Amino acid sequence: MNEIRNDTQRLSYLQAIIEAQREEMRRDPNVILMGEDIAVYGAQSLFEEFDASRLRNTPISENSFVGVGIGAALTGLRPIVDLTIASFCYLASDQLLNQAAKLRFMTGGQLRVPFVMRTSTFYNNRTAAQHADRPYPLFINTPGVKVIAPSCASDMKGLLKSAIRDDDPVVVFEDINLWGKKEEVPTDPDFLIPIGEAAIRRSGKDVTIVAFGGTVSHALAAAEALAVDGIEAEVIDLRTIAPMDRDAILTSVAKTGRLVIADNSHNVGSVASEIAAVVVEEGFESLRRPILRVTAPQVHIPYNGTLEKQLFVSKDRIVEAVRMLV
Amino acid sequence: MNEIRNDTQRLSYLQAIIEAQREEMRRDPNVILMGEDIAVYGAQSLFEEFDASRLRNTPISENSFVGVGIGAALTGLRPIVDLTIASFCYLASDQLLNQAAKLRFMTGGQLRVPFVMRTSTFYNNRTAAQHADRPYPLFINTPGVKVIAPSCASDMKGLLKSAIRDDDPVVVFEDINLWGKKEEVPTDPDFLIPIGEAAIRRSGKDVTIVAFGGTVSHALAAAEALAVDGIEAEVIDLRTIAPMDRDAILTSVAKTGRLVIADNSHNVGSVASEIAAVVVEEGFESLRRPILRVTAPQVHIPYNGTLEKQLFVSKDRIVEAVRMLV
Amino acid sequence: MLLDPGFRLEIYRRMVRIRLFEEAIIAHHPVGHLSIGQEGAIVGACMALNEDDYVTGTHRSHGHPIGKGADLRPLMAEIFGKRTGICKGLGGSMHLTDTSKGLICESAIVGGGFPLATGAGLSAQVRGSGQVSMCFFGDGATNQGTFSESVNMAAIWKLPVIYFCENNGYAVTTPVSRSHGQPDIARRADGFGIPGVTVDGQDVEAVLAVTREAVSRARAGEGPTLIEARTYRFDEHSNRLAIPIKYREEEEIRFYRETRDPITLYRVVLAEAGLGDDLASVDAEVREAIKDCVAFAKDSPEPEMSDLWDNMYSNPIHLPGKPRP
Amino acid sequence: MLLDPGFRLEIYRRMVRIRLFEEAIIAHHPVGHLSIGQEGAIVGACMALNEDDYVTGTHRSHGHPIGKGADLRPLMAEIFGKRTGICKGLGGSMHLTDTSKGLICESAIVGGGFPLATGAGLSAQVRGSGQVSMCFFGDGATNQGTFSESVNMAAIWKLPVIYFCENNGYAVTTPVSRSHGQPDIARRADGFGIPGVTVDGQDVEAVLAVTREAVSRARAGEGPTLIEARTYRFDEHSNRLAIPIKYREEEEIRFYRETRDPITLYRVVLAEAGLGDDLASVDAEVREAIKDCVAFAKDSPEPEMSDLWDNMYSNPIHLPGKPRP
Ligand SMILES: Cc1ncc(C[n+]2csc(CCOP(=O)(O)OP(=O)(O)O)c2C)c(N)n1
Ligand SMILES: Cc1ncc(C[n+]2csc(CCOP(=O)(O)OP(=O)(O)O)c2C)c(N)n1
Ligand SMILES: [Mg+2]
Ligand SMILES: [Mg+2]
Repeated sequence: MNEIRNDTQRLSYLQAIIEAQREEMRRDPNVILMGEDIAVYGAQSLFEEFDASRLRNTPISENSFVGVGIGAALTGLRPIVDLTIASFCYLASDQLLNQAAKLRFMTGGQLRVPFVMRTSTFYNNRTAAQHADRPYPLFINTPGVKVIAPSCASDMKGLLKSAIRDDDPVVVFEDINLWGKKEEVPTDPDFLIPIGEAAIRRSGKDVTIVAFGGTVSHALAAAEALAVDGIEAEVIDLRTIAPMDRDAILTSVAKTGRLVIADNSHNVGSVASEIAAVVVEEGFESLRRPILRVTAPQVHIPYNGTLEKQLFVSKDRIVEAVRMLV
Repeated sequence: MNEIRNDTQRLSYLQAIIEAQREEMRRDPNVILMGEDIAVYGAQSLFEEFDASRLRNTPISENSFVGVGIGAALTGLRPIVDLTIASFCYLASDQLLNQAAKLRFMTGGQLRVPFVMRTSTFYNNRTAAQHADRPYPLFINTPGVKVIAPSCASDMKGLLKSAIRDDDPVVVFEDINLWGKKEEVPTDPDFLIPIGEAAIRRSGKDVTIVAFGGTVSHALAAAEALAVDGIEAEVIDLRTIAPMDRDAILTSVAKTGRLVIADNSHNVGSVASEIAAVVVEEGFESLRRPILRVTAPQVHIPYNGTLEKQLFVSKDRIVEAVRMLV
Repeated sequence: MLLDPGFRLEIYRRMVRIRLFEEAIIAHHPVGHLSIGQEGAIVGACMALNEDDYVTGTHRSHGHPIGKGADLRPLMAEIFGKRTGICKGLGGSMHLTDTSKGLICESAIVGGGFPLATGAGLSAQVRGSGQVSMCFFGDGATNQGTFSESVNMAAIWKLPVIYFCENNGYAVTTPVSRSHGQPDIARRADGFGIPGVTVDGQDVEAVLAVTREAVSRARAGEGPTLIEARTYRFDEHSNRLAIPIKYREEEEIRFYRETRDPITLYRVVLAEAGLGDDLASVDAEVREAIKDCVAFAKDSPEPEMSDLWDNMYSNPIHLPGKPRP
Repeated sequence: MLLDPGFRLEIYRRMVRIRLFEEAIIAHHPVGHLSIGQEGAIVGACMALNEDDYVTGTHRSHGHPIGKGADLRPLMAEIFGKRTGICKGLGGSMHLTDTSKGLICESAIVGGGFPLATGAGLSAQVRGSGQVSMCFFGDGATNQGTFSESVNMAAIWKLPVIYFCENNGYAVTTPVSRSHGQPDIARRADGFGIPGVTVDGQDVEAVLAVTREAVSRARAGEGPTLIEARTYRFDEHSNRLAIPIKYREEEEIRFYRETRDPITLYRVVLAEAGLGDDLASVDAEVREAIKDCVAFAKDSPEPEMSDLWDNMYSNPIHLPGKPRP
């Protein structure tokens, strides 16, 4: 979805992850990759190119292998830890939030923490509640961690590469519902997308739709459907969840006066809640209508697939929300 | 602060915790207490009355002893686990969020989880960032857990007793800044405060101030100060963070049209953010001014006490926020 | 150990029920992690328990309830995601938890069952109920911190817990030799001051014998035991996960399937004991039961949206997204 | 082991520096968890390291940087919460992390240092730097899941890590006998296939000797070692926590203070080795250094609000609550 540079290559979202890692591992010998069965989760081609010492299959010890990555980051490496499924984040949250997020601060700036944790949300996959979490909010309340949630292959490549080069801990939320989606992705090894900047995916004057990760394509589809009826939605892809690009949101709402937020988190304490709070605090004067959150309801994710898929953000649910506002 | 029943007794907030536990342990032999060095954290008098088998000093293994409590709750006990300091919650969050919160649902209602986890926020205590978390938001995004944060001794007693009798997992946030505060507390062993209901601590027509736990006394002091200038604030003590008493908040804002939220969480993704989101979504028509969040800024808690105490909610910060709205 | 013929046939029956139940899954609704090859370990352990003893299991969850004697219909309906499922279609393949048989959790969070099983042991001890708690887990799970934490707690408090490792040699693609500082899992017990025993998991009666000993220790107040049953998973890690690499030899798989199948091995034992004639009738009976449970599952209704809300809390709570009544 | 007299005096000097540093804390700014009584274990371990070797420590954080040779002024200023502190007054008593001496973390989250130390070992191995990583922790911390998880990972990968337990017998009020399935912490090593050794932590040269052996193994690529040093904390768990119960006997405390003080014991050794005359001058020198660092700390300015924001991220980010420039 980004402007196409000189050369591009058709990659899926998952391939973009692998290519970003490959390029950064080529560029910097201190970049390593760790995780459980990493070959299964896409990295098998990296084993052909790089020394096994930089590709670590870990035992099933989430809190510790995330912490091992952090310790390595404190001492000269730039580790990427693949936590596979986002429901396992709670297990690793102590090392992430009590150590990685705090160590630079607590040492008065003596340390830096160039650490990347990848994790993917496995919803809509009939794996039930212990595998289907979308715990985006888990890492935004504690300061010190950057959190990205790319919505397409080229963004994934550019943002993940920025994350690997960043000197702060970055959590990368992948969305398995996007893994197979292909698009043209720049091949420039220095193609980077800055962390902290949202993208306007579609301009419009009637309503702002903020989305990220897996909800962006639904927001764009909703905008197309609404356009048929003459409603012009502006679609903002947040790209980075923390630190959030509040200016992009506030500027858009200043124009449209209406806001719908599409977030697959559970409703309460969601990223959508934070966005709504920012806008009613700082953009109240421009608000003409309530802010609506399109989220997963406050109920667990069932195994039954028919029910499961009704819980997440869809084009129709966004359209319905917008129609309540205009 | 509650209406005084027949008999009362002067208790500190910490004593109210102990008495609530004592009464419930007397009432039901299945209530047990577990935690690290529990005698140090107030429970020593319980050792005189109850069998050691119901008072378990645990090894330092947060995720597991919380999980042991949950397993015991699934099989006939009603355990209270004291997690002492809230900064350790991340370590135990997997068992809480992936097991306790989900097991009733995932077994189609076969199981119930009468489990209480107590934890206290240790801010303003010069123990630095790894001991000073106020992770209220950690447990609100995942459904299935109830979360309470009492603001005074009698509420603590009544709510903690309700939590112990509840068949769902309940997280109890204590505030060490309140531990020493005394008041008259009902002695009736069936004195209960229902989980999920906020309390209006002061009526007013000009602005609503929502607070909970350690911020309530600051909100009340702010209201007194504002009253001198003729500004009448309505102060709502949330008492329960999840499920939130949204009706109480919306009703008050419908009257006042103005809202300030006092929450010692870090700003981003705070409980205050959730409240603001609910009100701009469901109470927009009554809102006359922006919703302001008075929270801890998005920075870690320093060891230096002079700086630390400026980061939290205070009477002055609430007064200042209200003055921006009226 | 002299076992009653009826008891032996029940052992055999439960193993065959697991095997055919999972073959039916492959045929009719291919989801999940299969226990085929591991039936000896599972049933040997379960047959040492009373009906009201507790069990926690894993993502590989079909064997434990069947081993513990659960009805097949609600289990198969759960696989199909139906409302008549043991978990009303909300839990699914990794979570066949039948509480009527003492199961309290099949954790898809690897290592998640250790504390819960330990807590069930604590509960039995505090209540003086005489129950024991059986904790099933894989070789990979022993690297989770909750293993050491929980075993240690059970050791201090002498809780009636049996930690039963189904060591099938691999965690997804990772062999024990590359994930464990040393490969004898039972040897970890000594660090926590409890007995650790290794047993051939393909020999169901050997498993039964060591488990019975652990159960008696537990009931006698002598505390937990760690049992490592060496077994093998005949199929892939999961029906649903494509494994792009070769991590075990065809030769190895063939060896286990052909020479170390716990059911085949037990058939020989029972035939030698003169029970050969009974085997065919057990097989036929189980085949019928499987047909029946598949038909039941297919014919059952799906759960409804309201079921989600109804199974959230012990009291009615109005939460965001819940349809107003 | 034949140690150079200068080296022996440096061992002695560092122990005395820890002791007097903490006595000054008691006198001038009573916060935190003291290492008094444990100096032999700490200094014996640190003296086996090179300056660029890594160290992680605990809430009981004063001894490790001093043992590793850190300057006292920034340490004492940190205790006082001053801007000249090693962590600019942001970390404080539980977090005296001096990275110039290889320290990367003093974790107030018990058990938090295990993965970090292990990661430092991984880093040294991947970069081929020849460094080792020294992980200090208490007896109580060994019950945290991160202990087993991390030791196991170091064992698999043969990482150059030394897991060094300062076993002072108690975690706050909980004795090892009531928190460990069996009390020999070193015995846990075997479960992970690494050597575990126990040493008298009050005998600084004995500690040095076993640590040197572990360090050579680590540098030679032979992997981690677990060392359990038996020691004792002379003071309360923390200056700031009121302990309402009696959990250890006066008799026991007196025994250790009077007969097992690592500094007193080492003075005897050095005196016997003919170094008696040097001890007094070391003492005097350290006393001066302590006076100096206390004065420095007292005279130093407090940090400012902008320091908080400046130490959050590697790049300037405008976050909620940050004063707009
Ligand atoms: C906490 C956690 N981490 C990782 C996974 C992904 N996962 C599912 S099964 C499995 C392997 C488990 O191995 P083992 O314990 O040996 O059990 P087996 O599958 O061999 O029966 C892994 C890594 C998970 N479900 N939970
Ligand atoms: C994760 C965690 N749990 C609990 C605590 C509270 N706590 C601080 S020190 C301590 C005891 C630690 O004992 P040990 O590891 O033996 O170290 P020692 O204090 O004896 O040096 C405890 C329980 C903590 N800081 N972190
Ligand atoms: Mg396995
Ligand atoms: Mg100790």
